[in-house]
Amino acid sequence: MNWMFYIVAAITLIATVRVITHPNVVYALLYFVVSLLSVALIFYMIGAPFVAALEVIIYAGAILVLFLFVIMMLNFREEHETHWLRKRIWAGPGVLCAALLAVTIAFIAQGPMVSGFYRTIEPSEVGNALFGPYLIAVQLAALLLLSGLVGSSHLRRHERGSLLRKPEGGDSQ
Amino acid sequence: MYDLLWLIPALPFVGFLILTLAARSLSQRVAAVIACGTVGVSAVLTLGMIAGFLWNPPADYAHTVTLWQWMPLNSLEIAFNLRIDALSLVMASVITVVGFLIHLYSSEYMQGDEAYTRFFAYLNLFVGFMLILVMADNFALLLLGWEGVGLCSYLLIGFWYQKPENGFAARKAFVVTRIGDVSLLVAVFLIFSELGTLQLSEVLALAPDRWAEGSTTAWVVSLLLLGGAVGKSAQLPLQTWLPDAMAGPTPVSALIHAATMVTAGVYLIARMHGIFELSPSAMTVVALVGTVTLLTAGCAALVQSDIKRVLAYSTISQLGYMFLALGVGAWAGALFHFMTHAWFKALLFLAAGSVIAALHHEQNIHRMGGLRKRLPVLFWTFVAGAACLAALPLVTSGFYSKEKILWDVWISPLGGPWFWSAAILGALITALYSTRLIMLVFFGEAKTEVSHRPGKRSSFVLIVLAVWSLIGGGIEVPHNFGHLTLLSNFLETAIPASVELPPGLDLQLWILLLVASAIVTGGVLATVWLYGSGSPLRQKISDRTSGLQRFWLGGWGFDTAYDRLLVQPIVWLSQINRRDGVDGLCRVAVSLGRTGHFLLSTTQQGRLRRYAIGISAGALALLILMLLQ
Amino acid sequence: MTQIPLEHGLLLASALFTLGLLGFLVRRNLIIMLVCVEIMLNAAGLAFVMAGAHWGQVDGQIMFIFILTMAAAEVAVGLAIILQFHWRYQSLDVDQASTMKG
Amino acid sequence: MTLATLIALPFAGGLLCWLTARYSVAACRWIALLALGIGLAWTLAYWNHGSGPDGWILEEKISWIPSLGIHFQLSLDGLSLLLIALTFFLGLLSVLISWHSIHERVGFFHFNLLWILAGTVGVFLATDLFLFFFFWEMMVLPMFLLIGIWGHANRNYAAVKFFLFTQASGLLLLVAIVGLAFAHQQQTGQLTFDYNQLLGSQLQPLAEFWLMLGFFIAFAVKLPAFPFHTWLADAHSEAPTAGSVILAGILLKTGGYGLLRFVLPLFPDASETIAPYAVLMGVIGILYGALLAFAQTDLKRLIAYTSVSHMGFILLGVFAWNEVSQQGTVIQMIAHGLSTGALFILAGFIYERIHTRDLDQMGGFRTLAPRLAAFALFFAMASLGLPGTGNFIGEFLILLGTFREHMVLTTLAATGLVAAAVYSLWIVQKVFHGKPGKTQSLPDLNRMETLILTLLLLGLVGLGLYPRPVLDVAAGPLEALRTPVYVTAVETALKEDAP
Repeated sequence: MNWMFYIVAAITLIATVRVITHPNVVYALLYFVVSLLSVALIFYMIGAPFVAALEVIIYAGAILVLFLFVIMMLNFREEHETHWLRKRIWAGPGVLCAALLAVTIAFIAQGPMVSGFYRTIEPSEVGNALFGPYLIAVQLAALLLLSGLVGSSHLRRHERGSLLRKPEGGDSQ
Repeated sequence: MYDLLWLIPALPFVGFLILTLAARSLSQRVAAVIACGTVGVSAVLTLGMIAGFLWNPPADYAHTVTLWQWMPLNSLEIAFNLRIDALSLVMASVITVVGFLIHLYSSEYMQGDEAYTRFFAYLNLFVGFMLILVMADNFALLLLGWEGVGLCSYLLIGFWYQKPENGFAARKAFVVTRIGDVSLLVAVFLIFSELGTLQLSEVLALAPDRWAEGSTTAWVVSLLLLGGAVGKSAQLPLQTWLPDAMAGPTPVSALIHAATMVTAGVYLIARMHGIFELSPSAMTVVALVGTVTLLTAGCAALVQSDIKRVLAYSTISQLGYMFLALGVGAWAGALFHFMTHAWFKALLFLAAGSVIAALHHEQNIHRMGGLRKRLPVLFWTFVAGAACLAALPLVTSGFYSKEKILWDVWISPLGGPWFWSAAILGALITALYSTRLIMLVFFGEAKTEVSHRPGKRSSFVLIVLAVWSLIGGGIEVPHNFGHLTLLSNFLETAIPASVELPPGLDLQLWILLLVASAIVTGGVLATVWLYGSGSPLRQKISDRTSGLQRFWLGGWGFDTAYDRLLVQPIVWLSQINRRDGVDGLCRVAVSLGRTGHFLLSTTQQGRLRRYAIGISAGALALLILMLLQ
Repeated sequence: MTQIPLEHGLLLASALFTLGLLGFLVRRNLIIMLVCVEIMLNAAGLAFVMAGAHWGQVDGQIMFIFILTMAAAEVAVGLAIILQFHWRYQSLDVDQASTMKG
Repeated sequence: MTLATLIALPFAGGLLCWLTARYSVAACRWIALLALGIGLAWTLAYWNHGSGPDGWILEEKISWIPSLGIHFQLSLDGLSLLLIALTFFLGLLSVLISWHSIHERVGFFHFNLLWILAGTVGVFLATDLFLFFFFWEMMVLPMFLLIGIWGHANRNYAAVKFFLFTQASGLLLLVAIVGLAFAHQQQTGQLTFDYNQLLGSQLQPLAEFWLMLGFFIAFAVKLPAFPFHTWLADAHSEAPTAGSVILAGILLKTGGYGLLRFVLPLFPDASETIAPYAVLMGVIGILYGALLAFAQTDLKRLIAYTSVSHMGFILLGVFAWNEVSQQGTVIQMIAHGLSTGALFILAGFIYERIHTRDLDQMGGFRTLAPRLAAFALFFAMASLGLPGTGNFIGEFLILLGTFREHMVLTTLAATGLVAAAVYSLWIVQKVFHGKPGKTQSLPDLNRMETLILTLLLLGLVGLGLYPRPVLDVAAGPLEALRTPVYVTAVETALKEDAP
């Protein structure tokens, strides 16, 4: 069933190209979602269901949502929701997603996923490794997240301009 | 009794400490009593030791006291050893006795000076160091005294520190003598590395064993020692500091720069006679230095107009006699002249000090005159001193000591007629300038008012010194006059007797004595006539020789030459290098770094995307490199 | 199902990475640039997982998880910076920010 | 744990100072004084302690990083004892002179001061090379801060220059230390930084030479020897008085100590190769420093260059390699610490009074402040090596010992004494003699200042007239350091063989 892989790969690439070429941020983000989902599918195909799930949940879910939140907070004047919901926005990502869906269905319909060389690596295996030999790394990752948290919450405060110098005169525009 | 010898130098130090620490709470009277008292007791102790040596000498005619271990190392033991023998005692007696008299004189002379206590503190310190110098039993201790007296000389020359020129003279004295000190220091190092000891007695004992007569090492050591002596004793070529040293108070000139410190060089060579005897050529160098010095300094003394400078040059000249004597092996002769010179030169300086004080601090002899009647005590004592200096026959101690030197020079295998003629010429010059001094200061018409007469204490000291100068020569009388050799006999235990006297030379001795006496007397009389009669000849001579006079007035141009050849180049060198050339290298490195920084920082444009391009390009380059391998 | 050759997976990963890089270099919108960084990270993760799968090892996935963690932290900080940036320059044009030049 | 306590005392004292200064400045000063006082007393208590069989008075060893063979290893012998005593003594004086002159960030000041001292004591005690390096670096940073925060006008330049020089040389030292440890490992299969074990390593001549050079340059920079001296003048002249005192009095001595303790015993053959050049460097330093000193118009800078001149003697003494010269070196280190420290203190006192270091604005101070002048005269005399002061003993013994090995160079070095006279008297003349210029009021020394200077004076005179206690304490260690280890090993083997 290699052809499925190649189709998904093609979808990924097309979506990614659109991410970097699309002038509108929101469109780009939508294409990015597609790209992520297709990568997740590839993970699934090569016997890594756990990371596939993570890819969907964290990448396509949490992180993308963050991006959208930011875009909302920035609140571009010309980019209102109506603007966002125009057909043209939907077209590209929609087509890609549809292709993706098709491939997924086809893939799952194949039956038992794992054959040949690829062995499915179960989530429990990953978990055991994570909390076994990689324990220290996990803790470090936790620290990293914590520092990310602290850093972002500190950076966000701009009321008093405490972090950076005040823009001087006409530079700000 | 000899174990108490440490008290001799210790007492002046105690005096110094008291005077320094309690300076504010002591009245001038108490300070003077302390200063004179400590030195006086030292003098009494020294004389007692001499008496002891005469009646009840210690074993080997020397006594050593170890006060404490100074630098005890495994390979070298330096102790704080004081040692007396005949030589040390002779020196010490002059230092303490003359020192005491000068202290006494100063207690009156310095009255009214606000730094009275400080003056006596320095003076006591000087006496202490000088005694250490002559009583030291090893080179380290000798250096302690040697440099210590240099310090005191510095302090006392610059005693009136508010005048910059005094400070200059003081520094000049210290630095010039220090050049000699370095020579001495190197001599000490050489002795140590050759002989492995710094103990004076051991050095003298070992040297003849280790060094053959005429060996190069002995020659080098002797010359280095001579270098030290030359610096301290203001001999050519390091004599330039002494005339300037007259900036100090006059008692200081009397004590340090006439009677005692400047004779340290004589002491050093006499003490190290054993080494010098190993190198006859070095001895000849000593004699040559002495001869040239006595002539040049004598000429310079002829034309000076500052009374103290005349005396200073005459001191240099007389020290030249002592060096000449040392150079021909006339050890006792040198020391005899040292003794008589100490008396009469101290006398001359003190009398000159009184003259200066009497005339509103006027030092120029051309503005003096006619003091004979107004200051009779000064006149007679000064004349006594000058007569000794000129070595007037029979009645003065200077005659006997100089005669002894002349005679020794004549008969010594190292001396000879040439040295003798130079010495006799020097004697003539001495007679000329001594007489000139008397004539200008005490005769003729008065040019300055007398404002101040010497007090009782000053007069007492002057009279004592004058009497002693006149009769003191009796301790050593030429053979044909009765052959009295008290000093030589006394010294014989420490240094070899003077030049052996071949029998049957009485006639020669008589002739030489008569020649010398005639020349000296003739010189004196000629000068008296020249200055007393108002003859036009004097003016003529002075007109004809004005260039020479200027040359001599400047001390034969030594000062100028040194200034041009040594001082100015070094000052120039240090000035152009003030900011440190090596640091310049660092500054070059810094400016290179800074230039690089400016060049590189232009690449930092603040554009994020360009940085990203840079990073990508770098990664690409690395990947291509990996592919190519 | 036959295996997908490792090379093909890696090719895909590298193509993704290059695209991300291209976007990062070309676009001036900060948000897009951040997204491009995410693409690159994702590509790296893909490569890890591919390799892990190829050798049947769990480590590839572990690495992916760490990359994910890092990406999350990075996005959090990056977005905060974008907010700050926007507040300061009233724009998302990265070329506006060029005051840190030497 | 006594030796560790010796280091911990200033460490903890410094921290405590920092903390208490917020509440009471006086308490902070007293704490510093107390810590250093206890340290001094503690050190002196070991003066007559007698040394163990291997030459150390006291040894302590705790495993620190066992996998790399690094130990927390401290040892005390006579040489360290003397220098530690000097450290605490000068540290005490530094606290005293800062009593009235430092008012800004007092706590942090004392913190830095005490940490420098702690680092220095560590340097003098450490016998694990890694630990030595640790302390070596630790004394630099607080010094950097001390100059950079409390210094004079040009302090940043001076501080950075000081830091760069010492760091660069420290890097060389580190490389050399690691290289030595590896070389030792190759030979014996055991990775260790233990000084006593490294002593025995027999290296390839070339390797020995390069490793020696690393150590040598590091110590020469600290000393500072001739081409590396340029940081000194800036650092000294810009540092606050206490900083100058510590720098001149103690920090420079770590260079001399390092040469004696590490370079000669660890690399005996290579040191012998370099000895003539080192002596030459010393001689150039003596003369060049004096030449520079004479041209300065900044009082502190002048004194700083005299240090260059005086420290040249150390190089001479160390590399002449015999008992006399090395004993002289020890005395010279102590005497220089006291005399130059005193001169810097004097310069500080003058600066506090007239707020300038420019010699041209001084003159005639003797009339205004006779006691100050008297002390200055004494210390100037000490600086020119007048007999009766410790400096004379130092210089005399060094030259005496060196003369046998290098006659011409020693003679040249001796002429440095003339130069010393020139610049020392120049200070006295310029500052104290002459007529007082503009009607400046110049209060004479107060009691505290007199006490400080009197202590230094007594120290110098004591050292000059009765140096025996110092010589006795230093004799054993110097003997041991001069004897290459294999000689000792052969001797002990012979002794054991003998019935």
